[in-house]
Amino acid sequence: MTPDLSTELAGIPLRNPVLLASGTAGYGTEMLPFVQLEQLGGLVAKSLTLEPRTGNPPPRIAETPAGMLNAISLENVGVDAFLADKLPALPPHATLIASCFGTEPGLYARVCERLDAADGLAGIEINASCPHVKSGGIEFGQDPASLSELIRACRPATELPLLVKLSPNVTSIAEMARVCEGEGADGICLINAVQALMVDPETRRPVLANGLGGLSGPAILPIALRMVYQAAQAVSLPICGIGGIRSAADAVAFLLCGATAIQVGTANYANPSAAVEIRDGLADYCRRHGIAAVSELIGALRV
Amino acid sequence: MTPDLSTELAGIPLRNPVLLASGTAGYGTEMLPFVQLEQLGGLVAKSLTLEPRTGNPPPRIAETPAGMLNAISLENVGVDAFLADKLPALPPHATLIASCFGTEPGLYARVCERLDAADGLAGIEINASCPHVKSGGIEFGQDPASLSELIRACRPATELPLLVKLSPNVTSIAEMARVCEGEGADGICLINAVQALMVDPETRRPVLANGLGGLSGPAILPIALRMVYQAAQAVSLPICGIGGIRSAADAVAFLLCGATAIQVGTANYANPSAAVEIRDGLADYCRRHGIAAVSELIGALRV
Amino acid sequence: MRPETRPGHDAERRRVVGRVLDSGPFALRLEAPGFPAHAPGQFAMLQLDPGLERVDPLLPRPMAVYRREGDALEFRFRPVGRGTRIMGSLAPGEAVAVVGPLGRGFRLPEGAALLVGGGTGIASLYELARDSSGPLRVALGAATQAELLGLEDFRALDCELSVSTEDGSAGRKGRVTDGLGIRPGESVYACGPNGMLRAVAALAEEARAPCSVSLESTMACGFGICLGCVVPVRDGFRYLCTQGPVLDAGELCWEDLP
Amino acid sequence: MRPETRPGHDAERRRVVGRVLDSGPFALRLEAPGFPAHAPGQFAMLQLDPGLERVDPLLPRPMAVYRREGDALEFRFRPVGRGTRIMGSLAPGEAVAVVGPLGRGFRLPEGAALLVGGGTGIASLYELARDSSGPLRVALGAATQAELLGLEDFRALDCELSVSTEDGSAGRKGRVTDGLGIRPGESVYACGPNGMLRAVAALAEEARAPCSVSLESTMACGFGICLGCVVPVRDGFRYLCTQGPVLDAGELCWEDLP
Ligand SMILES: Cc1cc2nc3c(=O)[nH]c(=O)nc-3n(C[C@H](O)[C@H](O)[C@H](O)COP(=O)(O)OP(=O)(O)OC[C@H]3O[C@@H](n4cnc5c(N)ncnc54)[C@H](O)[C@@H]3O)c2cc1C
Ligand SMILES: Cc1cc2nc3c(=O)[nH]c(=O)nc-3n(C[C@H](O)[C@H](O)[C@H](O)COP(=O)(O)OP(=O)(O)OC[C@H]3O[C@@H](n4cnc5c(N)ncnc54)[C@H](O)[C@@H]3O)c2cc1C
Ligand SMILES: Cc1cc2nc3c(=O)[nH]c(=O)nc-3n(C[C@H](O)[C@H](O)[C@H](O)COP(=O)(O)O)c2cc1C
Ligand SMILES: Cc1cc2nc3c(=O)[nH]c(=O)nc-3n(C[C@H](O)[C@H](O)[C@H](O)COP(=O)(O)O)c2cc1C
Ligand code: FES
Ligand code: FES
Repeated sequence: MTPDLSTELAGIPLRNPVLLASGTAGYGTEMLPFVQLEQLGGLVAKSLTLEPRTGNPPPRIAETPAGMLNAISLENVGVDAFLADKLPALPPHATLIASCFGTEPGLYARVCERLDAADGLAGIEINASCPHVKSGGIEFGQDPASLSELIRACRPATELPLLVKLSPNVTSIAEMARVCEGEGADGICLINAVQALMVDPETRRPVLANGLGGLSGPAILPIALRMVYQAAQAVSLPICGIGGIRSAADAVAFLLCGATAIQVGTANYANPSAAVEIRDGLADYCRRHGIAAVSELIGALRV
Repeated sequence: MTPDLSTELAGIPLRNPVLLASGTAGYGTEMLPFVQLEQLGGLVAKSLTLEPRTGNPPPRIAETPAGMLNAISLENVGVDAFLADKLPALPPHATLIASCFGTEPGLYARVCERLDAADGLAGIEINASCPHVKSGGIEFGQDPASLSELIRACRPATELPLLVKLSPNVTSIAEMARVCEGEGADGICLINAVQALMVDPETRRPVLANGLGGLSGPAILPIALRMVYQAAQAVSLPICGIGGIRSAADAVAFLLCGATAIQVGTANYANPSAAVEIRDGLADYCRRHGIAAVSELIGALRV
Repeated sequence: MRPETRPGHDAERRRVVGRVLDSGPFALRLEAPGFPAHAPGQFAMLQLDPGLERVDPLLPRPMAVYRREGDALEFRFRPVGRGTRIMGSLAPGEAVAVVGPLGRGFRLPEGAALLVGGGTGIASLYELARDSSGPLRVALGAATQAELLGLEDFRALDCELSVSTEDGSAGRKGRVTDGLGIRPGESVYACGPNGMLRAVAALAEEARAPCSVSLESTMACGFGICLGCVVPVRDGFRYLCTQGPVLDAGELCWEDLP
Repeated sequence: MRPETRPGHDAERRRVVGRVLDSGPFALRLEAPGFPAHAPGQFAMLQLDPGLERVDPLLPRPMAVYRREGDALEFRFRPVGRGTRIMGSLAPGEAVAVVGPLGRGFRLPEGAALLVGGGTGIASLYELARDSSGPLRVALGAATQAELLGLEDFRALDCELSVSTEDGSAGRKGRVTDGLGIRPGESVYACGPNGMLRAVAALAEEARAPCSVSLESTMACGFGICLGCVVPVRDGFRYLCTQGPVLDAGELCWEDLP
């Protein structure tokens, strides 16, 4: 029996539930030696701003117990260069979601417009949750009113499926999920990195030049899983689960908690073939448990 | 040179900055084979309720990447049995802080009253932040108004130094710290465990019988450090740093971020002598860096 | 309340950093001078990374002391997960922290005894068998021959030994409890999977034989500070690390055990 | 923009799970069939736990390929932290994932060359020395004798070799750059701590000699997907993993390097 791995996220049909997370797979081409993108559910490319953007000075990353801290600060080539150079270089049958970012709602909306006009995109993910960019970013994902405003600006800018990527740095993820539902988002993605800090006792300075950074990797998986579960209880929007996923068992846990797809982030660094291995492991899991379609797992947690 | 390790927390003089965290060192006697309590800064005993309390059915704990999940649910012998049986069994020169918990402010206050009347306590920590108790607990630590109300109920109930232990499951730890300062708390302790979930893909059930639990251990250290830093920027209350501390280097990082003392939690399970080793390591660190008094490190982060 | 006279209850406990003598997929021997005397059925918490440098896995693992000879502490196990896999692949000389001895072990039998060990549960019974003075029967079972931990050692004891494996690779084919009869006057001591213990307890109850079982549960600390290790008994919970791992079969809520 | 002709830039890269042949505190040899051909100065990311079972440490470690012989890949290092300590204590047969070859290596010298290696930086230079065809001088320095990685191998090459250690335990006592003169027509190639590279770059600038330096930075991925590995250059940043690790000394902002 070959299990049916297909699923759907916010109207985007996916070959399987395994996507690559924004900022952890470059613009896709970098992954080609390790992953055939057509074999995955899809790719969410690095977040794009209207203009090219340079990030923070080094050090930008540091290892933490079972995780890592980053403050790249959304360095990217800008939406125009992306559409001109990066998008055409991707395999035609890969499912591609663009991620957009801005320091104010109007800037987000303009990125959405340009992406909307392009060919070859399956959807747009709004990054409302960068934990270490000082202006914008974190405020949108942490404050219900700003989040509303942001979605309201972006929604009319595109007819593509609109996904909102949420911040974990909130008291109630359910509340933020409800805002997305109320404003007409097509789906939500969670979680982005958790705001965090590491200090070097020898230099007595923060390890990252930026000071604060975002914590990602297996360390945060139990937090992400809880938030996906809580969001799934709160809204009927489709959810893409993200946070520390490194194995098919992890992916299954997210599906059971209500995610209709998942994204692999930091694990790509630890093993650039992780996403394909997770996809294969999902098929094995289904076979082993006599599950005909992976979609049967969605929300099937026994409580 | 023997560095001076002494410090002070909310008016409580401490031999050194290393305390044992509530719920991770029992009532103290269990630790005696591994730790001489008089050699530590102090002990925060397991949270006490007015009546004895039984916790959740098993499984109550699970391992996570570089951390653990628990949902003990504040099982304890009750404040009276604590005062009658547990307190007298402790070495007379140990510095002891009691932790109190209740499902409503009035119940907290009554625990505080009984503790206040006892001899041998250096202070009271209010546990406003148990991440997996369904009534009470989490609401106090997550909602500024409830937190106000809670402190307002407890403050008049005792003349002992009153510490408030905060939840990390909030959008703004600075805001919660300010509430504590405004309501006359003598200090704050952070963080308690992060609300989280683990799922067993084989059984398709949550790993813990309770479903949700609290994530602790090295995995959460970078989150805790960030919150201590943010709280220290927001208020001038003394701060006791907690979260994933397992080494002297970790303890130094918390002091640099503004903590005047720290608590060792999950590391006690991994190594019951961890706290003494951390104390010794702090002395070594000071020696190595030519620091005469550990208090010089408090808030000395170079940013 | 449990009687306060259970061996090991008041025993001194300590954290000792031992050195690996040898290690393999089913056994670990440590040189652990200073580890206090223990009673049969007591256990230790093994921290495979005493300096907490690599904190995944973070928690120490509970292991019955299989045998002690001089300063050499021996543990027997099956590689089931990360901890036991690491345990079985340590190089001689590597450091392992041992906290113990922990828990309440077995009371030595006063008369005839039947010991029933299933799978890794066998490890908890060897010293009880060795130190028993009355007439002794031992029934050991496992999935397959390789998992009959310490069979040679039991063979060398003066006891009536029966062996079974589920795949028939050694001894009788079947389960250790198949056809197991309790003789009049025998006390029963068992350690193994909950299903096996349940079956043994039922047999003992039927035969009105006293029955002590050694259980397992997830443990973070092993000595009473985490309150994580509860098992359901008639009047609530027992902390398995301080009130067990050996409990009277009669007091357990078998239906609530996994 | 960097010239697109740098060796290794377009090289095939791959993830290969190799097996440990031998490992010790300063060297690791892997049997890694299928690892694509590489150029001197390229590196690999080593994941010591290919199944990601123990995720502390989580990230792979960047290591220069010291030498390749058939399917055997050799790395040289000093145990400085968790990763390199584990690397030096792997048992033969253990699995290690290798992603590579990565980065842009050295352009082979066209005329006379001076190679300057300090500490673990020596590891990046051996194949460059071996494969150079013009007149070759090599200056190696380290804190102490044991850290003069691969000294025997350099000795076997046809080159003018000078050696120094800071403690005088081998060669001249002092730093590798002490009294180092650049001869007319020499191109300079250096790898080592930033302080050493800075000194070499200053000498090269003074002598107007072309100078390529191989740098280090913290890396999560090694192939361009994390954007973590930037180093400051005159007009912004370079990604060390894809645009380096070998860069022209002249384009670096030395004052912004740690
Ligand atoms: C008092 C006591 C004495 C024990 N003595 C022995 C012994 O002598 N020999 C032996 O082989 N085993 C013994 N065990 C069981 C042993 O502790 C577990 O097998 C071990 O902790 C699993 O660790 P792991 O990292 O290999 O597995 P993990 O990766 O942690 O998990 C693998 C599987 O084992 C289960 N498991 C994990 N931890 C425990 C645990 N503490 N108890 C039961 N199941 C668990 C998990 O649910 C999972 O299914 C004992 C347990 C207790 C409580
Ligand atoms: C392209 C490249 C090639 C390299 N080749 C070699 C080599 O051939 N031989 C060799 O010994 N080393 C080499 N290194 C350095 C090596 O990667 C680090 O020493 C190693 O990652 C440290 O890992 P650790 O776990 O032992 O130390 P950690 O515990 O991670 O850290 C120990 C110390 O090393 C520092 N450190 C950690 N990671 C790095 C890093 N990626 N780069 C620089 N410093 C770091 C930390 O700040 C800390 O001071 C190379 C680095 C790069 C970028
Ligand atoms: C180095 C790095 C860069 C990232 N950049 C982005 C980004 O540009 N846009 C975004 O939405 N998320 C970004 N993220 C967040 C990830 O997409 C993901 O949400 C987060 O890391 C949690 O998942 P993980 O634990 O699997 O990595 C980045 C994460 C890392 C580690
Ligand atoms: C098993 C367990 C039980 C706990 N019980 C309590 C408690 O009773 N009261 C309390 O305030 N905190 C309790 N905590 C939280 C710890 O005191 C501490 O705040 C948290 O674990 C983070 O620190 P750590 O990462 O060092 O463990 C408990 C934590 C654990 C792991
Ligand atoms: S294992 Fe911690 S209390 Fe029993
Ligand atoms: S190391 Fe990831 S981009 Fe260079």
